[in-house]
Amino acid sequence: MLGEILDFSLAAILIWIAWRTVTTPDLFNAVVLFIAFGLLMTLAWVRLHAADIALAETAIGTGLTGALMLDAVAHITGKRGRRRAGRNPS
Amino acid sequence: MHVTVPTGTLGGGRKSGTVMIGGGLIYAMAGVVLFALGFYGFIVHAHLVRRLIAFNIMGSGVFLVLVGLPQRVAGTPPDRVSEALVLTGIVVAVSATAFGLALVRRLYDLTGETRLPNDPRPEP
Amino acid sequence: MSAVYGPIRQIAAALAWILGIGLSAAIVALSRPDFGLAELVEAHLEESGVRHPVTAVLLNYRGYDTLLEIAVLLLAVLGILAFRPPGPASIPDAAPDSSPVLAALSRLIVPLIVLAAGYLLWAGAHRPGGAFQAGAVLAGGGVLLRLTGTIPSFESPNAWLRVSLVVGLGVFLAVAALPLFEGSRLLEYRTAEAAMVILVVESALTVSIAAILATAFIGAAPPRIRCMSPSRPAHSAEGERAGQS
Amino acid sequence: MTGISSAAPWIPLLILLPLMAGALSFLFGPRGHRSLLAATMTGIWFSLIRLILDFENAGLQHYPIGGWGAPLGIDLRADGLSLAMLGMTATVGSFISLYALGYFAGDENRGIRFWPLWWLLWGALNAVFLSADLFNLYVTLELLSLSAVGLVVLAGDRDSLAAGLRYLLAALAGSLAYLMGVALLYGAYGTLSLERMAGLFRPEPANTLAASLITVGLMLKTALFPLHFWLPPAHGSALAPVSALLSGLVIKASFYMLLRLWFEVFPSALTEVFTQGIGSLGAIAVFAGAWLAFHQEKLKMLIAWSTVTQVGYLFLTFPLAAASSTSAPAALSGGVYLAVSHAVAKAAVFLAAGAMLKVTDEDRIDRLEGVGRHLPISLFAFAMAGVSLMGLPPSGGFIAKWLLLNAALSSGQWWWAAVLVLGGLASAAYIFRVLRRCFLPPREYAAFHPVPLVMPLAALSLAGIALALGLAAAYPLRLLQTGAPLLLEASAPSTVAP
Repeated sequence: MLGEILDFSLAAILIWIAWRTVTTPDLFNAVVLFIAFGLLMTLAWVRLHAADIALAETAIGTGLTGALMLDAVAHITGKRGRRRAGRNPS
Repeated sequence: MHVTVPTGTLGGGRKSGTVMIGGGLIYAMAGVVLFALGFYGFIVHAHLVRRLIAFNIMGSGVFLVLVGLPQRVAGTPPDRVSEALVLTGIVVAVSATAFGLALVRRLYDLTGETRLPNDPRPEP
Repeated sequence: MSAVYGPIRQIAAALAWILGIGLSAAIVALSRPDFGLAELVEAHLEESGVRHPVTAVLLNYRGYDTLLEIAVLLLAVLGILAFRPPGPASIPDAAPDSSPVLAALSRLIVPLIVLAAGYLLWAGAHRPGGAFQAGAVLAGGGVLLRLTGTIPSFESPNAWLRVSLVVGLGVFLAVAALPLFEGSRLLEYRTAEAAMVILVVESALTVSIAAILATAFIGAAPPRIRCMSPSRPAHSAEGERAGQS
Repeated sequence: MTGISSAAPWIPLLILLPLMAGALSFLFGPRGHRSLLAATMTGIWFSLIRLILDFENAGLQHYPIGGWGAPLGIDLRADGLSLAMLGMTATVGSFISLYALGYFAGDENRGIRFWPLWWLLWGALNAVFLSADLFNLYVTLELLSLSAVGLVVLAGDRDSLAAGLRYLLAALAGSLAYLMGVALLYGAYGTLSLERMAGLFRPEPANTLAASLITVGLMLKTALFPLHFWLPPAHGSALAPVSALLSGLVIKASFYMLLRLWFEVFPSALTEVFTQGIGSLGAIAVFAGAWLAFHQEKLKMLIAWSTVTQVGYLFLTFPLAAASSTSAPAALSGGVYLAVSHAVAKAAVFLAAGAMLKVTDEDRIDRLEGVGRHLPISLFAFAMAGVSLMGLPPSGGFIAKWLLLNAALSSGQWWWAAVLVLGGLASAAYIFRVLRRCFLPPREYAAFHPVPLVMPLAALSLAGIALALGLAAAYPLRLLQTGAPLLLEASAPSTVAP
């Protein structure tokens, strides 16, 4: 029973974070939320008895993809992007 | 361990008492919702990084369905094949994401744009 | 979400709702298989050469998928290299980050990372772990070393890097093809040798995966570590970049 | 399950050789890439011919990788359809490789990046055509898409980067739709093997939804209207040999999968609404594509839009093959034959255009004057391949359309016959628009650069093959029909369709 409650709340939080990730107007926020989403996915994999995927998700899915995205965002919001950032809230 | 139920019955728990909705079904459902959400983000966003994020959310949704569905009956042993498939899928997704992000950076260096040319969607 | 163009947003939302509801209904209504692969996976575990079923699927039963998958990973790097501007041979190498904290940290952490990767690789034979996780962890170490300037940036991959990028695909292809010369089938390992073969393949894969993931990170562009080390003047790297493009 | 379980190495070699060549060409760069090309091409052709000979003796070939066999392992399989597609890939691929030797002769920087991508692409194509596993097909499709995108961005300018990104996003979305369908089917039947799935599949609503997702994903990758938006920029802005590969071969892989899946695994779910609907999309693509092709200013964009048109024809196979058991064999042979002859003809056209553009340095159609005088071989190749694209005799395109026309008339669907005939006229319009320009005398100030002779010759050879496919159609068509379960089971949908 406890397990099911955990599963339901985890699923709900995953969906909520994904929704925030998709709809937030701010690019940087979206990346951070996406990384949080990946960490929660790790929990979901553990609940699904898939320890291998949990490991891979942490290392590759969240760690590397997140790092790549942060790096890309840092790149494209620098330089000319900085002016743009000043012009509107993103 | 393995229980067969007539096709098309939902959960079936009330019927025979031997089959329960497993945690797998919850996650498969969540996977479907994530897929739809990611799809929405993929369409509405013009910013290429946002679209790649949406693609990754869609992908996570598919992976949850892939692993969740075979475990939807409680007590089914985890399906190692689907687990291996998802591992393959994660690696494919990260390859595509890395390639896509590198392309976005280069496009930005050349044009100063982070969206595709002739995109009808205004910049958010 | 007010920023998003109205009609597109509404159409997308409608499609997403249809997709979500349709798929949810499908998941509930889907028939259940009277047959699962789980029993088969267990039944042949003895012959597979490893005790961990996921590794058995990845490197033996469905090893062919993994063979193609490492080619997909390599493609990410080939694709990134494909559009790199030819440019002069010497991109001014972004100065190594002099942050002493980061340097000390990396001296401490990198050996641990290598150790962790080695453990994950070895563990893959009988419990969760394996080449992909190990490679990813190792790549994380590579990225860290790049950030501290220990690994130089590159214009085009030198021979060593090229070898480590393709060694995974190359070794896997060779191992896959070897049985063909003996009249056996592609990827058909003899049971006695399977454990050894899988370990060799996994080690080569780990090296390549680490190299590929780190190259994808480093090779995408000259590194920008500005956001992580605010002490460094932010504009020098920008200037190089702008001058280049 | 019919056919034999083969232990001969020809099937795996067709996949291993190009992958190995890809790894080696990346490792060694420009050194020895000619000998690598010669060795790999010889190996591929040798394996393919041996495989065809085996097939003629023994019929359908199964190859259980690792000796496990489906459903635990992955099976490869070669039937008439696979062999036709493999032959198409080898033929077009060989001539494009020779052409690329000339094309990249003065541009080593791009050349050393081209070869590994192209070898992996070739390996991916062969892997698609030989795979008999739903998830393995996903991996091969990703291999194909990523190498194709890598080749598009090889040009390196902003147009090709944007086109490559657009292509990448479309391809990724298509792959995920496909994978979601596969995930549902795996959840329902617990197997990934095409043949086991074929025996188990029932057209229940949930399964039909899975099949639809797979179909939409593959339609996106094949660029069927209205999911064609990514194709013209990608094919139009890539380098000439790359455009030829993309238009000729890459989109055929997902079309092949659609044929394979619908007529072998999901035939019970074929409904008249679906087949007529997908045929209508094809018809729209035929006319809208031709209209847009006619109004392009750039030569390569014109050819790229012509590909949208030709993809439209391919999808007429569905309503024609599903209508009745008598029309099915002709329709399927016609559809596959059209895919093959379009691959050859379109590659020839792109290669010829590439030579013309290299000679004139101009991508605009109204600057092509004088090409007839300075580049007669390329222009001749362009015209010959154009005959096949228009579907005039004697050409592979004519035979294919003739078969489709027969299927349309024998199943009483005159409207598809009308699309076939009128579409041919529309194609003629844009092809003649280019030819007319080329025959005009050159402008005085126009400069013409020489190109390596291998380039026009490769284009001419492919154009010759496009015509030869019309003169010697008997053998490939027989190959297509021997031992092909695809065609034998094609009569099934007619009993199910309302």
